[in-house]
Amino acid sequence: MINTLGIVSYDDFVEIPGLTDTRPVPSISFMGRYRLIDFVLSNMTNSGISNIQIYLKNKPRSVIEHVGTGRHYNINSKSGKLRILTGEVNAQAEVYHHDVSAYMANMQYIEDAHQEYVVIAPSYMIYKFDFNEALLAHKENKADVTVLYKTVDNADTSFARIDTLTIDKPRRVVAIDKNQGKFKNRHISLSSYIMSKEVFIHLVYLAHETSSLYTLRDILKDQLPLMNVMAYPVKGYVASINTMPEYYKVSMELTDYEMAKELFNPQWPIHTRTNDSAPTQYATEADVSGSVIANHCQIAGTVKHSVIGRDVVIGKGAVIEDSVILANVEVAENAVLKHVVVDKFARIVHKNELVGTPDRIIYVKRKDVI
Amino acid sequence: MINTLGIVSYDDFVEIPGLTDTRPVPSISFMGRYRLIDFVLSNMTNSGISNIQIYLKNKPRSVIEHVGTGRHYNINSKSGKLRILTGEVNAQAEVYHHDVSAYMANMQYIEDAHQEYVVIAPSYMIYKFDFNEALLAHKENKADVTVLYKTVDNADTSFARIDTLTIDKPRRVVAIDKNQGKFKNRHISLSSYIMSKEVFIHLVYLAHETSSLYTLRDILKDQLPLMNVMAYPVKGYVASINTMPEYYKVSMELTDYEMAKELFNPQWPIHTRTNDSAPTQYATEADVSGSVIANHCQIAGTVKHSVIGRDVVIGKGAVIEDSVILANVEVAENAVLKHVVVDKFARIVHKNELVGTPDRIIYVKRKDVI
Amino acid sequence: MRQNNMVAMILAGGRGSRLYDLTNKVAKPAVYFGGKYRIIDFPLSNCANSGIDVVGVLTQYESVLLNSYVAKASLWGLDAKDSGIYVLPPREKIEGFGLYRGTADAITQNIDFIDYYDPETVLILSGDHIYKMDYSKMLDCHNDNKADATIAVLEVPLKEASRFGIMNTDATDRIVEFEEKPKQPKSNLASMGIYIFDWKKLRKALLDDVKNPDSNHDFGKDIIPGFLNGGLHLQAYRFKGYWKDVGTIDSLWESNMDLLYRSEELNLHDSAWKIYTEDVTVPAQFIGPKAHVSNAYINQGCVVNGTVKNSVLFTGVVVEEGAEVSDSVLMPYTVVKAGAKVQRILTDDHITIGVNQTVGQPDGEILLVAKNVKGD
Amino acid sequence: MRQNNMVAMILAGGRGSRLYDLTNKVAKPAVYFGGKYRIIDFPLSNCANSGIDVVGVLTQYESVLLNSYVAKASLWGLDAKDSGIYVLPPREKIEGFGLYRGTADAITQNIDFIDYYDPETVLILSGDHIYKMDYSKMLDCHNDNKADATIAVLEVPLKEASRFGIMNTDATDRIVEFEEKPKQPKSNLASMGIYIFDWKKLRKALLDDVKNPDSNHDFGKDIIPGFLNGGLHLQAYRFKGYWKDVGTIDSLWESNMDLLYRSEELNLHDSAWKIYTEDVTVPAQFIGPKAHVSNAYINQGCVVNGTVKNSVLFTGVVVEEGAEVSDSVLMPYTVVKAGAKVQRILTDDHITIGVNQTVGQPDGEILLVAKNVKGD
Repeated sequence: MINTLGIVSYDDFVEIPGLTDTRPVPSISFMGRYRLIDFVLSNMTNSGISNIQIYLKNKPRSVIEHVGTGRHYNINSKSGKLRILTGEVNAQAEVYHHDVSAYMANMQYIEDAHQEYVVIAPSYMIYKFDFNEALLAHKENKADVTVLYKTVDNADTSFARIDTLTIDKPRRVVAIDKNQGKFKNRHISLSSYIMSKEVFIHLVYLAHETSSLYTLRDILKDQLPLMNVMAYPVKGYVASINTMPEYYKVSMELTDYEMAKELFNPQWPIHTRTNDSAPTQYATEADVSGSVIANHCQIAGTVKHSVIGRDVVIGKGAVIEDSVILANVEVAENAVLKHVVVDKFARIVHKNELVGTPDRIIYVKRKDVI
Repeated sequence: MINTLGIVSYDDFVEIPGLTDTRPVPSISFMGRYRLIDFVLSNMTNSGISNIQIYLKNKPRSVIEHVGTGRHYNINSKSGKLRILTGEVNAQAEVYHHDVSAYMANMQYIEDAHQEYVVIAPSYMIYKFDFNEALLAHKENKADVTVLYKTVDNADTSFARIDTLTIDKPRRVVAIDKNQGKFKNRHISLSSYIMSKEVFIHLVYLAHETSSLYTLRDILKDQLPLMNVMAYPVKGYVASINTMPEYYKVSMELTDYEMAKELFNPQWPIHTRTNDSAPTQYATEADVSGSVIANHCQIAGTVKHSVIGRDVVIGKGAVIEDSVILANVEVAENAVLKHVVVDKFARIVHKNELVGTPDRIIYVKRKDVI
Repeated sequence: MRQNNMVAMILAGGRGSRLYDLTNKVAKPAVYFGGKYRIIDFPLSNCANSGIDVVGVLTQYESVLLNSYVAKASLWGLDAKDSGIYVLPPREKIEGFGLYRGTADAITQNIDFIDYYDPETVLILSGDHIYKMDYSKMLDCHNDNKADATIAVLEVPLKEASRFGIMNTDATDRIVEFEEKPKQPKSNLASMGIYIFDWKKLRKALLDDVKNPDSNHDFGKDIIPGFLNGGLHLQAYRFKGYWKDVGTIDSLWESNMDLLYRSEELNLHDSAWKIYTEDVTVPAQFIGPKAHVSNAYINQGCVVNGTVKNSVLFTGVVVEEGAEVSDSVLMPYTVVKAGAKVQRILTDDHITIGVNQTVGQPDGEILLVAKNVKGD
Repeated sequence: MRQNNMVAMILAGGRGSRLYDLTNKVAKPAVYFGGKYRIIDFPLSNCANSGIDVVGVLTQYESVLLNSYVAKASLWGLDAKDSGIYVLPPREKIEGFGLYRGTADAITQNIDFIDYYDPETVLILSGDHIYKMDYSKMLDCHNDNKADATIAVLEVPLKEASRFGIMNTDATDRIVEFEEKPKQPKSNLASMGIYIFDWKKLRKALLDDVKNPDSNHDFGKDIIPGFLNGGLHLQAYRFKGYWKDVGTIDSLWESNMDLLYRSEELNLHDSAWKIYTEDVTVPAQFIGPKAHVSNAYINQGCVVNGTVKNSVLFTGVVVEEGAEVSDSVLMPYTVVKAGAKVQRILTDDHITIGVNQTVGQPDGEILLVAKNVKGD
């Protein structure tokens, strides 16, 4: 698959109030030690893609530092390339900042890539997949565009506002619509596309000429009757992290090792940047179960059915249940947290109880002291 | 000097029409194989500074790729850190984007640095200097701020609009003014400052509170009567690349090896990113003298008193004199270029003669085909 | 431009035969420690954190894994342009081939390597000690005293001093006498085997030593006494903090347990002095619904659904439902199957303890488990 | 996840004694070539560009410089997480210590290393050939033919074929016979010493070979004939392009000159297949006001103020005013002082030709200058 350029697309579609206030979507912490972008990048490099472009709207610092030169994703820094590209910086209205305007602003780097094919995938879709599989099908089908999808039976409660596909035989995409949560069974689009670089550039120009608000998805929807757009099914675990409820729900369900095994397969490693953190220390008083715990924590309290990020300190007598705690958080002795998402560097030191409900998750902001 | 944080300051002050259209100031090509930022970064890392922040307004791509993780500047990626930081991204008026607003937006990363001192230096000032020297003097003088300067006798023709210092005995700075080119002899400020992190943060907050248009230089000027601001002289070659005439003139004068030796001292290496370029090939017909030539060129024409960037192809019979050619330029057979600055990837293929004068340099834009 | 003009040389040739099966396949410095580290991570991380850029690692015995491991200089950030970790096994030269005959000989055979970097001082380290130390402070001490050599020393209980090389010093901590394992120790300052030498002086001493047929070519036995006899200035540098030579199964087990019981001394959670190591591509640890975990040190990649107490679990250890692990050190990818009970054991990596097996005793020597234990 | 399931092993143990003084201090693969490169940059860059991630370098003779050089894996981008360049000198094992007894024995002694990566195929390379080759295409050929081993071959003039190992093939380029330096060559397909082996098959052959007291433990003499005799499928892979073994001063000089006279064959300016090497921190080249430069290959860091023609100048070479350099290869930091004239010479690095000296002859053998020449 070395003849393919990887594009990590703009995530302007995602809004997770709080989490996305201080960081771009690719940098959102996930399952203790990862950032969302680790999944799409690992899928790409594990598939043999060594030329990758990451498109960002703003706040590039955390992504620059996390992905570095790509060496921890196994990109050869001489024969491969990992590029971080931003859209136009002119002070236009927010609405003009989208994937197509970013591709237009960086068209020279797309044109200069000597690869024949392009894989475009967002960072908020979590799955594991060998793109070679779909590329082979793409060629065999003589498709113009191949869209990855997953058939699910929980579209009424999950994948809100994600595209759904209507698929004709033999797997031709005939319609793309937003999931409104009305039906259980749907073909969920992974917003991940395979096409030749030529078709990609053609679509970008076409979108740009059609309207300055048009995205790649919009032009693709228009082109369905004219192009051979095929769907390709992805097996295994698929999740979309595009709202806070989804972020919370997915985090909770992946504390189940049997489910997580689908995603974390030693044959398909999910690469990430190391923080050189020590192992986690459990005190004599600790009581931990049903949880995913990152390294470098010091735990003296009770943790049940939760995800705990790196370098979290949990005092004696503290109780954390059904919660997601991001890195570098301090939870004082005897504090009680239930159904809470705590952002990085927050400190729960004064208030003793923070109790939400499954439908009303409490979010504690980055660096907050409560 | 490991107890010092390095800050490569915002270059909003520099305007080189053409060169800065498509790239930030730190990325401007210089003397065949360098980018401007190489000089300030090498000064910092050669001085033992291993925690460095680079402030950028926009278009970070070229800087991200050029500086990478800093390993080619000898920064240990585990115990040291190289950070690229951008200012606020809100679509405000351009005038609000300046150094102080960028420092305010990233104050947490400044506060988090555990170093006691700060060196702030811009990328458009070209000099070689061991900051330890000035830090020692700074401590001995019990200075609040130490400003580097160079006493010159060509302030009437060079260093336009750069700050000049009025220095009292014993080297106390009593006034800061813009060089208007009226006088030959002036103490030119290198816009490079040494101070404790505490004083730096104090000045940033003070500037921010004084006016939303205030820069670090502005607040420092205000504080001269109140603080102990000392000047420290820098020996050796000093240049300021803040206008196109300066860029051209400095490039021309550094083709003289005797002058360049002051800047390129093997004991104080100027580090840069390698492009893995091959040596330069001179054809039998080549006639080259008085020039600085980067690697990977193929030269079959005449080159006199010029600076030629990497991967430039110069055809038979072509004549290049008193010119600066940036990387990846093609000059066709028999073309004649005099007093020209040609930006990257331009191709001189149709027009046979481009002849400027020492006072009217012709600039050929990036990717132009002429 | 290097941050300081000192090259570090790590003696990592130890066979470590008292670690038995653990060193059949790897040299002692590559033995695992502390849930995710290898012993040699400690001197290498100390070098990185002390601003040292060039490190030579002198290997001898069965070192393919050790060589491959330390060659990944980026793990310790030592891959910057003018930095590097250089593996230096014995090599064939025009004058022939010889193994390293002693600690000093290992340096002598690599004089050309050190000369290439033309350092003012050379730091000699051992590859098999667990400690955190800022060598730049030791160098300051060396320079402030204008010493020819500086030796790091640790205060040990006087009754144990006869097990060590003991430095007798004057009031300024200048060394006046060195005694190897003295029966009647005059001081409690034990050599830690960490030396800073003026390179010119050491170079001369090594070239003299190599010609001496009676020499053991050893720093402690030959070079240091030679410096003292020659009237050179040897300075003691007092180190305070955790330091351990993990030469036996018992001491390896004990030093791992120190992470639980003496964590204020050997604190690996200090972000200002991190110990760097290879990061394995595994998810965070899964502590299952049936798990009970207390007083434990557990690394990422573990899957625990049984009971773990007073134990250190390395990367990828699995403790199945109903299994019990206590007072044990389980090396990477150890699997304790359902219902198995282990106590006071130390495993080799990739060991499986079978279903419902009981291994280990409540007291006595620590049991090294180097072969799989079949289950029911 | 590796891009392909192949580990490369580079045989870099050559003493290279026909290069005389150039290999006194460095092994032959570390000898300079082409203005800025070392010979071993070619196979290493080929590996990087072919998507190979793991490279073992088998060194033997006086290899501290070579070991240190190839250890900087980042030079070839081979420092990604699961990539690496691993230096593999002979080592002490429980069963004792032995030098590599032949090309095959060098691999046999490192079976454990290769097993660790569990590759499908192993690529065997030589560290002292100059060429650009995409090994992934050779691997495609190997896989398409379901071969047990594939050997890269070059068409040579039939009259020269008796100097090479010659492959006789059938119509599908399957090898039916191998003849080492045949007096009456039946084909002009010369082995380039580049092999792809199915690892399982090679592993077995190596273990058989090591027990054979009559074996030379050599790929060409023992392993390849053994594969043929065993009826295994050996495929020839035809390579077209520049390839040179630079074993003598004359051939080293000549291959450098090929950059001037055969640059369409050995094109180092092709950005799609760069040769990576150590980048020296020096400014761009200064061609002074008195300089005359024509038909030359000059690297950064040179300062030329004299006349240079038909020559290759490596990093940091200085040609002073009035000096003349023709038909010569000047290794790094050679200084040709004012008024000196050199012709048809090849220098060692850091050589100074004194003021007004004349060195070299208009014809005859190329002169190796390995010592400074005093000036007036």
